[in-house]
Amino acid sequence: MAALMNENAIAGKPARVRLAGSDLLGVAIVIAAAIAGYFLFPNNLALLTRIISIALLVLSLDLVTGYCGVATLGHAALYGAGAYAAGMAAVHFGITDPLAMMAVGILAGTAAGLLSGVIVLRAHGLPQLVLSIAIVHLFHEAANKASSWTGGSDGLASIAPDPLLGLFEFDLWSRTAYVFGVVLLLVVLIVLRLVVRSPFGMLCRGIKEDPIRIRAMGASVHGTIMRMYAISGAVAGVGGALNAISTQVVGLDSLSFTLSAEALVMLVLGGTGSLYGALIGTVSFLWFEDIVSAANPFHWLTIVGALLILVVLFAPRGLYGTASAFLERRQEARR
Amino acid sequence: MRRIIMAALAAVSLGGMAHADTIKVGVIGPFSGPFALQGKNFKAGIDAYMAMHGDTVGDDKVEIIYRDVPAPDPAQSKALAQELIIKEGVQYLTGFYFTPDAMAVTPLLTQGNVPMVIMNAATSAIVTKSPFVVRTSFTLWQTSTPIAQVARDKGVDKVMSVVSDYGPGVDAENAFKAAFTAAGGTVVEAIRMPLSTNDFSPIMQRIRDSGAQAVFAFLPSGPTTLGFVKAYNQNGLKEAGIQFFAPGDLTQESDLPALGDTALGILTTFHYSVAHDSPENKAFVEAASRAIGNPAELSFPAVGAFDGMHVIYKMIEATDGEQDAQKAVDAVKGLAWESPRGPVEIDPESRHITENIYLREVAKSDDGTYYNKEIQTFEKQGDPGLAAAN
Amino acid sequence: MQTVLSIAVDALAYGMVLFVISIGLSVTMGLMRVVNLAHGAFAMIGGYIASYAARDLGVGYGVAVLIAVFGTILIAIPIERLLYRRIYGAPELTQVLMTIGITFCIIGIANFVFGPTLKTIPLPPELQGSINLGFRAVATHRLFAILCGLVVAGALWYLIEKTAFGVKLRASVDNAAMAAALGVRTQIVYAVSFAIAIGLAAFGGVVGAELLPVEPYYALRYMVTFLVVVSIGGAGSIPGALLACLLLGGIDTTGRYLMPEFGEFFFYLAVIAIVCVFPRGLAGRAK
Amino acid sequence: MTSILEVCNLKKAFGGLAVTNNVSLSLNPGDRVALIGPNGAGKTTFVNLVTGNLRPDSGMVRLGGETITGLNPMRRVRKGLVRSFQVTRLFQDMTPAEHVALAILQRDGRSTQMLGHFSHMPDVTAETGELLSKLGLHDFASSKVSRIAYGQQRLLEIAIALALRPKVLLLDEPAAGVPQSDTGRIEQALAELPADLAVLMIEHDMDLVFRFARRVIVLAAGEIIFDGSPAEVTKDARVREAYLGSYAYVSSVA
Repeated sequence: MAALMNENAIAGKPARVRLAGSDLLGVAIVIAAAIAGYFLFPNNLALLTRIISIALLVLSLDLVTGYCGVATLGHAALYGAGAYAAGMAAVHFGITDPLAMMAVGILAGTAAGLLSGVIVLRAHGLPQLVLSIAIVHLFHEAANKASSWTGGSDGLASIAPDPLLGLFEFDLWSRTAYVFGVVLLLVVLIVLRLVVRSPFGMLCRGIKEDPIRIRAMGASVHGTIMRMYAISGAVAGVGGALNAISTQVVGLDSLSFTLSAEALVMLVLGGTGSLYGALIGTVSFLWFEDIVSAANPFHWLTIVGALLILVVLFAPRGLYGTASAFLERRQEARR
Repeated sequence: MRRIIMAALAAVSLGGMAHADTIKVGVIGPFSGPFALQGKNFKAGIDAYMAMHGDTVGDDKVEIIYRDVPAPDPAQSKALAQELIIKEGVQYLTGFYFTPDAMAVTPLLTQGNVPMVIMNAATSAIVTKSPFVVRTSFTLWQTSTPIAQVARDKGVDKVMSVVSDYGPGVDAENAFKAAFTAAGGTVVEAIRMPLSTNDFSPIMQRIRDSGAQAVFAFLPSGPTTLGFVKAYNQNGLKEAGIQFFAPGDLTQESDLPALGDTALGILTTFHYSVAHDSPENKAFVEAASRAIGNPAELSFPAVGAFDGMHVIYKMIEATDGEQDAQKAVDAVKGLAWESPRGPVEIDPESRHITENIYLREVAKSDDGTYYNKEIQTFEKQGDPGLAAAN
Repeated sequence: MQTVLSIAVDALAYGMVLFVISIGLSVTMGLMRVVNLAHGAFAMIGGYIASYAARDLGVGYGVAVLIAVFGTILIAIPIERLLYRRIYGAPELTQVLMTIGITFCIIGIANFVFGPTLKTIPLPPELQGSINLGFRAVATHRLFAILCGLVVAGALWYLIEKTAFGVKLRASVDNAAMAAALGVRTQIVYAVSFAIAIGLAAFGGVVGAELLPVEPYYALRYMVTFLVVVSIGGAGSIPGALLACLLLGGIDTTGRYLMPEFGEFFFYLAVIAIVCVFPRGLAGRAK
Repeated sequence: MTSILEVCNLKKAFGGLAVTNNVSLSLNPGDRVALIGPNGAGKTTFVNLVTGNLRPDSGMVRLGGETITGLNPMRRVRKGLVRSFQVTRLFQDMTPAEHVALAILQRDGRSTQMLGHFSHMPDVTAETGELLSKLGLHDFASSKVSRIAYGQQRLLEIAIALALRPKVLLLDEPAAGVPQSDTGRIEQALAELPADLAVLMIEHDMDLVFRFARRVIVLAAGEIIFDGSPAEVTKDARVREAYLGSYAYVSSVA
């Protein structure tokens, strides 16, 4: 991908073509990676599905943190809302069609996003972080208290989704769940690419850099971020619902501060403010974690810590951010 | 689709037969993170069993594969279980410290043709989720019920119950309440504290104000327990003669050195004390201490793991190394043996372990270490929790 | 009335323990502008060293505290030189990533070296037991912690507001380039402030160990609490941190006493309310 | 001609210190007014009061006959009261074309559109290109702002303001910080501002003031002490009194 982008730049094609080209390329690479994943790791599809689910959460976080500059350590509230809503729809209301569960998850995620947004936007910087932490703890505690609905700390079990489209069962190998997840991820990715490149996306990036300038253009900072929070909630809801459908259990961990913090770590690891950065961060973190924790289940945390430190030292803008900045510099040098 | 699955399943089971010489056992537990100590105990129990009974059953070599789920995370647990079944080809799944992690895996068992031996997760309902679940640990109902009788015997009429607000805590509260009320006592107040509570002084003040003669408490082992027991002493409840009853998680052996004198005299009921006096236990403690490195870290999950391995070895024996979950589980229904904790039996109905529950008191030994001294035995206790749920 | 007094005593004690542990973080975050999520890890190292010194070397409590504070600073110096120096002035999220990485490493190492069990720091006989206040008993150690908190608050205030070092520090914080131009060796000022913050973390870890026991996961378990305290107070403000600790201690204690079942709701709703009313913290410096 | 911007008896005090004291002025379409005054005269506060970033203690602001005193800055911008900043406030990672397009889209109420890219909207690209060409920024339209010269960034500030099609434009030291060699281009841009636009410029550079303004208002200690033609300003005794010393060259210019 990088090489191709290079060529385009050297050929001096207009920016428009280059952008659209890299978009198609990005989607193509994700598809290729998904297919490769299916055939290279046919026995790890559950893990890959989980990675997709978390990737959706990280993408969702990127929308508010990377594109709008909102600092949050409570984003799992949106993800968990989607997961619990989809799970409860199945367990308590008999909505077991996966697509219907997905819709419920998206709605709940959006609602949770709006609620979080209203509260989180009341402050900036560190106090904003604290607000987000408070929100995720309140969500967590509410789910713990409402144990007759949520199963409390034992988890919401016995979620039994119907076959997808009435044809494909969710099997032991997670093939259906994986393909379902890949399709969802692609749809979300394409929609988000459109959104972040749209005038609205530009407005958001502007807000991240300088809200005062945006206000001086006559645009509403608050209103814009709230919209982004709603979209972010929907995306997190997709991830949460996918988690509920593929795992068939929803635990309190999906609403936890820990998951929120991990998502932030993955995002920063990949690079904020780009969708591919979010994807690369999630995949590399979870993949690395899986390998080292299987190699040494007892002391892997140290190695993950070392990885994070190395990334800050040698790729301070995240894996994707640093790589693309490096390529940009090389392009300039060649000009 | 279904046909593909059946074909694939057949392939898997054929594969199982063809390579019966190595039998893989997948262990899922918290081996890092805040509960690493419990995972370490799993490993110690497993290592001890294999050190004492060899790593072969008949001609088959047993291989253990560990996977880490640091904190309750059902999605992670399920993904790992799937990977263990499909990729690693394990014939048995075991471990499971947390209930949700076990719950997430139960739907896989039938399809994967894999029995699950739970070494700890203590919510009653898990065994009902799949016919292939066997449990060698305990339930909170099992360990918290007898203490109610103990309290009554000590002449306590009014108790205040204080538990951490999560599944096991709620189970403990319900079990105690049911048994204590049935024995003619009154639970004057029942408090469920958030798990994140650090400062217990206000709770202690509340216990005092409630006019209860005793407190029944359940908290997860570790820092919260230490804080709670210290607060009990420092706020003068002990001096005021308010008695302290709890299930044995509270005086887990690995916490005793930290608890020190403050824990002296606390009465707990539990299925296992490291100080249990029997030749089986002596041999176990010796082997497990060697396995864990620091004997002070040894506590109850190790015995759950040790007996879990016993059950798995019996299953392997019964199936002759072939992958047959039904046959394996059937073989251990009603299995009785002398565990380090005392005589035990797998209840053929519930597939949960029937065991003795002991009343213990924290005591100081001659060499200055603390231990749970067994002072009374409640024999052959089943799990009242299943009945209560129905 | 007795209940109110009793809650007040508990709140004061809890709040002051929080203060002693968190104030170091307020220094790093407010004065050095580093989101140091590894603060708890340094407090934990202090706790481990004190525990080792007191139990295995058999030294007295006071000596153990000193060894812990200076030992932790000694351990932190290479970490500051190699790692923290790279993130002064970096974006906050980068700092978060680095300090979480450091925390993970320290947790892993602590688990490996000391094992996963709880470690206690034996108290001297004078601090054991409890003192009867007439209407109730309070652990002597809690009173000691209150005293420590007041001493730390006073000393820090004096250091920052009244000494030449404090002037240099505040100058470096407000405008590093200007301070450097005026001959302040900002590198050294930063290194010394970092050492002070770490020393305070270690001190807090030891003094607070009765309430927050030392174990490998300590570093992450209480991270949120520290963050909340510091930002409610307004990072970098000592009176703010003190006020925040007392306020949060009061809210938490009252909640736990009056409605323990909903303590968590009560606490976090209060946090949201406070932040909404004081979006820069109780005594926050304008950014 | 009716005035487009009217400020009546505006007052603002910080802790007892009156920073803006009973200021009134009005602007007509096509006005070119320079607001000058010694440091600390209260120019910035005045601008903030007009744009709505500060609330006045009393007084009124009217735009096109409509009272806007209670409106927030955002709404004032939408009604045609636009400002530029003394220090450029631009998005470092975006291109000039994106800045101008965003302003155009915002003006048309299309900035929250979630589909499409501005480069696919012919009307937007056409207008963007036109504006950028007018200000001589066309060659840099697709470079990141962080890579273009400061003088060009100042021009971009003006382009953004113009893209919003203001009725009243407040220019806050449009040439501040620009090297001498580049000021010519900025002056040219100012000269070419739409004829019917009312412009209020805050400026220290008296050369620029005299070339640009047809009317000068002098603010000192929060009060207007002079409002008249550029030719008269340096003759005014109060102005000389307020200025001399700190701006000795004022007399030399005169």
